Amino acid sequence: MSEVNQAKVGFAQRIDKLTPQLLIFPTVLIILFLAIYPLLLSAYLSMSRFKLVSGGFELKFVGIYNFKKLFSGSQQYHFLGTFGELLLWEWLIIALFIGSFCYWLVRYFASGKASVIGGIGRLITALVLSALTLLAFSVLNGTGHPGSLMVTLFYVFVGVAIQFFVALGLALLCAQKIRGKHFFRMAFFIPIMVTPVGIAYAFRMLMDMSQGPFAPIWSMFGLAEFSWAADAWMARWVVLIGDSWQWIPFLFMVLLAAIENQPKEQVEAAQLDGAGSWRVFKDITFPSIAAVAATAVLIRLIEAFKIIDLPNILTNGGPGIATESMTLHSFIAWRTQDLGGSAAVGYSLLFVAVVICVSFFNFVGQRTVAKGA
Amino acid sequence: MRLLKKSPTFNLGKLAAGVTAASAMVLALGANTVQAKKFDGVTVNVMTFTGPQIAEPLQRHAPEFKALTGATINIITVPFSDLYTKLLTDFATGTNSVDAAVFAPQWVVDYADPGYLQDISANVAKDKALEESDISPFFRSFSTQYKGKTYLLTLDGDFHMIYYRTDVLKEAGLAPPNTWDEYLAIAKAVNGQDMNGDGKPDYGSCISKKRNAQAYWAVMSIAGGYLQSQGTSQGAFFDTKDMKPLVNNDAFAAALHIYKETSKYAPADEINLDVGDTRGLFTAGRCALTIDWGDVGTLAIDPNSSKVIDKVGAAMLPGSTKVLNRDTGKLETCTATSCPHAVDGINRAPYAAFGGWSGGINAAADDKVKQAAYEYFSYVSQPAQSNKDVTIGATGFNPYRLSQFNNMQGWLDAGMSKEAAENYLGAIKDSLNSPNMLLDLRIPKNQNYQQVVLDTALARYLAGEIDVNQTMETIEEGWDELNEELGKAEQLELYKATLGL
Amino acid sequence: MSLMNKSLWQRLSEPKDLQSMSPLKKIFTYSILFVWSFVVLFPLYWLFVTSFKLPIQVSDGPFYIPFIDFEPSLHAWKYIFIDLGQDTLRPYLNSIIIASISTVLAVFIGSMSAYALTRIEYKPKLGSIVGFIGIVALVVYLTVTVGMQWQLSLSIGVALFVVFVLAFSRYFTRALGNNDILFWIISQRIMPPVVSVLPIYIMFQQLGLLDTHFALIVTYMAVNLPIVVWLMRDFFAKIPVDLEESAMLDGASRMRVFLTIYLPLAKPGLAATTMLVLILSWNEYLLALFLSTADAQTMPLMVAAQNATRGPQWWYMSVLIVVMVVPVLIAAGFIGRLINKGQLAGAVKG
Amino acid sequence: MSIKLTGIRKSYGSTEVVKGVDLEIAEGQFLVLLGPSGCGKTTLLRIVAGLESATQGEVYIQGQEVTNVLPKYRDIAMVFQSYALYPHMSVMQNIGYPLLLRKVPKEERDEAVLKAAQAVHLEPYLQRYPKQLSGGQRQRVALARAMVRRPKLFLMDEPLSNLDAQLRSQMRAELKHLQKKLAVTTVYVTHDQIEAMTLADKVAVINQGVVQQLAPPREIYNDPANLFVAGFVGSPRMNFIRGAIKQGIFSSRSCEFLCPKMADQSAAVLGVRPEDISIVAGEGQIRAAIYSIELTGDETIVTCSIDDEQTSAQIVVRMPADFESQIGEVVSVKITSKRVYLFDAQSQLRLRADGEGEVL
Repeated sequence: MSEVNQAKVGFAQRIDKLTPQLLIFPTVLIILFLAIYPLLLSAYLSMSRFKLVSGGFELKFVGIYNFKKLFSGSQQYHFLGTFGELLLWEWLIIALFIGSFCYWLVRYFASGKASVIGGIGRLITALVLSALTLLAFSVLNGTGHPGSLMVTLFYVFVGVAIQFFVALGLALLCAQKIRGKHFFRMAFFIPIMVTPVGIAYAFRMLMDMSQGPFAPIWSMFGLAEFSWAADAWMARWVVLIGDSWQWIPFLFMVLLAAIENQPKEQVEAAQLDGAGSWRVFKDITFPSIAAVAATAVLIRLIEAFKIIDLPNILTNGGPGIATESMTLHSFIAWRTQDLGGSAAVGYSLLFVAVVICVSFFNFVGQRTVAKGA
Repeated sequence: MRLLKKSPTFNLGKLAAGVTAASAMVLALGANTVQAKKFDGVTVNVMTFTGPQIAEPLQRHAPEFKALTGATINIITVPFSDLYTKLLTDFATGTNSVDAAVFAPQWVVDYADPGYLQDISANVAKDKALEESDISPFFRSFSTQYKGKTYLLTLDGDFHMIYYRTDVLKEAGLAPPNTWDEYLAIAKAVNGQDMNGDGKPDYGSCISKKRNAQAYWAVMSIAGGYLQSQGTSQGAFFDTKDMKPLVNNDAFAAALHIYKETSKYAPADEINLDVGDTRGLFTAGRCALTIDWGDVGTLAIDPNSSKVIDKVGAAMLPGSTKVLNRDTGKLETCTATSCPHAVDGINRAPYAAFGGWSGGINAAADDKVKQAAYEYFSYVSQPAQSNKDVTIGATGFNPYRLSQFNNMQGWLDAGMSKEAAENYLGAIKDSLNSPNMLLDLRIPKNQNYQQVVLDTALARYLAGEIDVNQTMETIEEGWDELNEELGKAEQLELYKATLGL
Repeated sequence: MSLMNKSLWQRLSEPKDLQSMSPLKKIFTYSILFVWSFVVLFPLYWLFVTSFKLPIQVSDGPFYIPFIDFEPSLHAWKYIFIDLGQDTLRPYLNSIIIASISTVLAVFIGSMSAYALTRIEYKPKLGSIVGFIGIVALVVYLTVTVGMQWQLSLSIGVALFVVFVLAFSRYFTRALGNNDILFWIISQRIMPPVVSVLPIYIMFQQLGLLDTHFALIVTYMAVNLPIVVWLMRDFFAKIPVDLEESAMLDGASRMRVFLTIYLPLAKPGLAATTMLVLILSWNEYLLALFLSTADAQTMPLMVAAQNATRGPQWWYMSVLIVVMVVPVLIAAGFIGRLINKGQLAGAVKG
Repeated sequence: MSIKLTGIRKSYGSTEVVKGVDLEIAEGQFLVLLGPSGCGKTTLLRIVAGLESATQGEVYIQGQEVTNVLPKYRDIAMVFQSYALYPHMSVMQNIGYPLLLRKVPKEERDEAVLKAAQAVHLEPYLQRYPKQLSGGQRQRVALARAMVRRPKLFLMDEPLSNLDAQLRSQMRAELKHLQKKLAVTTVYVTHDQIEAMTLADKVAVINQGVVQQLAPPREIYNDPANLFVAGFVGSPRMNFIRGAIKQGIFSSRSCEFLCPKMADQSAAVLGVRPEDISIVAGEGQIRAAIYSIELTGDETIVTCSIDDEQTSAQIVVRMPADFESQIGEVVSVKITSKRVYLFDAQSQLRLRADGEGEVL
């Protein structure tokens, strides 16, 4: 090798040594500037009041005032909800839930594999879940009304569950040998391409009981003079239907790919051994797609917490505050220049979402990953 | 973008820009014979909400204005619900990408106080073509002035009225309502009749009650007659003595009751209708009564969408025979002293809800731009343009000039029958001339008082989450909290100022 | 063993062989698939026909089929494309530019990091991270509060960081791992946009970049990076290490390995990720609402804007939603082809 | 359990993979389907299993037609090439899974699993997961899973192909032993002719979807039916020399061989196995130049170039371990056995002397 070449190699090597940094730095920098920095600034915002002053604006530091308002002040009904009187049996069920969270904790600490961070993580998870259980029972019983926190959780848990099962069912059907596979696959994917704002308006048209396309059907059932928008739960379900319509395609595509990627011979072996479709699904297919499914559900969970366009456009959060999600709550506060209040709601959402997503990731996602493959 | 300047693509862009500029110069030389105009090369960015209403006439007049003065008017539109924040963010952060805007006069307090808006008192005083004296006094003062200075130019006149179906009421042998009880009675009597000949039962009353929309104006329209009886300067939102919210008393309770009662004779999903929906229903002939701004009058004669051409009557908002005694919090029957403005024992307080779209100018813009912006708003507002615009439903502009009320011809040209025009303009005139007109809230953060606290409580009340008393307590508590936060004394001072005290 | 004597139930419920479906299952499958196709396609059909309706036909109750129960009109299309003309095309073009560029950048940069996180072990020192955040805070402080020129404060920050790392990094011992970095990146996606929009707005305002394509491209890129990193990591992890090692023995640098081996092999995953990110940035509303005013306005804003005080202009809105779906459908058609090709399978099985 | 296939054909789209196969396997027999990859042998096996349906033809098990019967009713166990172990189940669960599906009570199941595990020496690994096992262990799990429920028919799809050479020969012996012990009819697919020779009771050599010859291993080796079988079976493979037969003499450029009873043939191929020829000092039938010499330990494999119609044709000779020579040296090769085969170069069929089985 000539000298010139050696110099070149030296330079190339230096570049090569730097490559690991070069590869990851753009991402880290972009996220620092456009995610971490806004996050820190918002943290400050959530502890201040926004005030207009001559020629600009001013942020007055108010400590935890904005949060206090949400949790125990004038916005409590809005954020947490209106509490109802809990009956004895409801207390018992709550106790049962909390007890099971405690049992889960105790078992972890008794397992001998407990670490400090793991322990703290599980403790936070258990505490938040207990608090949410208590909240759920107090605001969902006869005399209570859920606030934006519980409504968001309803959208997240019920919505994601429904979307997952429908998507799984469709993916299983589409994974069979069927005619027109490409058509179904493409068609089923379309809803996710429609802008959420558009979906919300489209559903407003469709759900119109007197001018919408299903109006004749409603009036056939004598429902022409019935309005889903006036009933809290109906309105929430309509929002959920719109959200599901949009997001089932995403889960559908991911699950379909996973099902089609599973080793065929495992299924055949089970079929030879006499397993029917249900056994094949339960024992072979599902375990093999569990890891992918967990990731997809986690992505969906993260997005579901941010639901805003549908309730905003379908009902503007009404009737009352029945369909208002936390993001919408935050957005409405934003719109009236209550930036501090808006950021406080946003931060509370961030906290709940992080605890739930991280718990899911650690306690459900990891398990499937460990078992699978 | 400085970072990008080194890249070759950017140079290409520059080159392209150069070529364009060169060709533009050639064109300009060719057109040398045309005289140079006052505002050549000036561009004014005007923001408003997305049309066709309001934005449409602004866009339509822009080329005319350019031909006249050379100024380019660039209309930027954002959704209505985001306009307030969008403007405020633009002003407050010093972005100043917006040179002028057309917005609700209520917001002027939030914009003018920190000095974002240009004081145009001097311009208005000098402006002959504007014919300011032709503008109805209410729109001249309330819609444009703040603390004695003029910040806005009126482009539109807005307040609440009721509309009724003349044919339906006639058939039922009923007169237009004078009190809210009569309103309810009529709604009840005609509810379920087929009013547009499609064989399906229609509704007695349609009022926009959607949350985060326009519901909170309607409830004040009802409450006005119960709350305010001593003339405009009495105010109906707060007690001018101590800034005590006037929302927890028998008057407000009565208004809430009526407000909810109207839902019985309304579409089932009224709770999810915004004003656009109710207008659609009314012009489709599906409602006998509605509370709305001037728009319905012109929309009803639009042959593209209306099925009720010449079947619509307008009237001043109904009133009440009982009014609030602010000392006791109880309702008392009208007497000569308690209701000096009552007619036939009925106290009415027509509600100047919203107040009409008006144009304001960013104080931080260049002088030349500010001048051009002013002249543009003036141009749009001048009778030559405005008198035609207000008769077109699609513009969203409603009459605000005396000449518009008095000169019937424009309305007849637009397709209204003489009778309807008289009725429509009469209702507007009656409302405007009322000495007991109820002014909209115009103190700092009025958005928070109305759109957040009042609106949310109303929505929960309608949804059955809380009862009348809880509703009133919630509103009172929320308003008190805002008062405390913003300074009770200052708010009271400003409130009194808007009432002319 | 009575193999051939099937009961009627068996005949209906069991397939002839494993390649076909039983009659019952066939009926069940196809009926569900068709029902769902209806569920999926009907709203779009409804939007499509609504775009040809006159206002009065919309308010008069449901009409389903053009020419048969109502006379279609092109008025809405005319309004959107001729009357508005430039005002429609500009946001349309903006959307195309912003969504495509930000998607390409996000996918490329994100894949780079995803590759790095699967194949290179990082041990960022806790101390360096804290130092870095401190310097970022300083830069922001200097720019926003003190009002220093951002180029200047940024270069000060970079210089300080280099000095800091060179001088102190060996004293830090507590290190994080790849999974920590990964989770940190993902967690950024949990943040609701309402929380971050004002700071981002202020930042771009300070840089004088509001209402430019650049601001939206960078923001969308940042918002979508976590998803790219996350998805691509799975795909990269499946590529056998042997391939990388053999390329490196042949003299390829890491960057080259990434560009010529990993990216092409992960094409199906890359396609799927691109699709998802493209859709997310194409449809984004809230950030666009705040970061753009006129020049950089995107299509979702235009759709939302059709809800005027006269009520939603269903016909205009329908036109816009329909034309908004078209480019994504076309992109999906192209990108979708890549998804099904199992190039990886070929590489692994030989 | 006996199996009969009649006229099985299978096409995927327009490509026909199996072109009319008839086969019969007697109860307890070990049948090996031998052929190069892509010859259709795996498809045939899957048709027997019911995993694929034949386009034409019938499958009979125990005399009953099962062509359209689902696999789960056929009582068949199969070992896949990839083993198809369930990654999320332990070895114990994997082996026990077929019994679980048959709702066998737990104690009984565990006992059967243990027994099967013992048979393949897996007892120490019962609690492990497949990914914690070596290739040979996985293969044995698959085997145990197949035999645990005592099926009437074993199907194996190249079960040994993923193992290293030593393990493979060991497993071969075990398989043979197990099959004889359990006396289960077995169909075994492989492309490895040593497996076929050592395991089979009968071998079906398949090429291009057609059974070329169905016979016991010895017969396949000693009496190949055609050029393909002759070439495919045997390692090192049979030497072929192209030439023509004229008046009882096969002659090519480098070789002359007497076959007095054969009819004239303008294009013929002479085939002779490496062990049936030898490099001699004196006169031989074939002239050749030494190309390479490989010592395997107990013998030496010598490859020689011959001057054939095909350029650079080669023949392979098995020589004793002490054979020594130089590359490039020209030698004569002598046919030392009577096992010389002649084939028709066109039809590829074996040429036989009229009325006789032997060539000479």
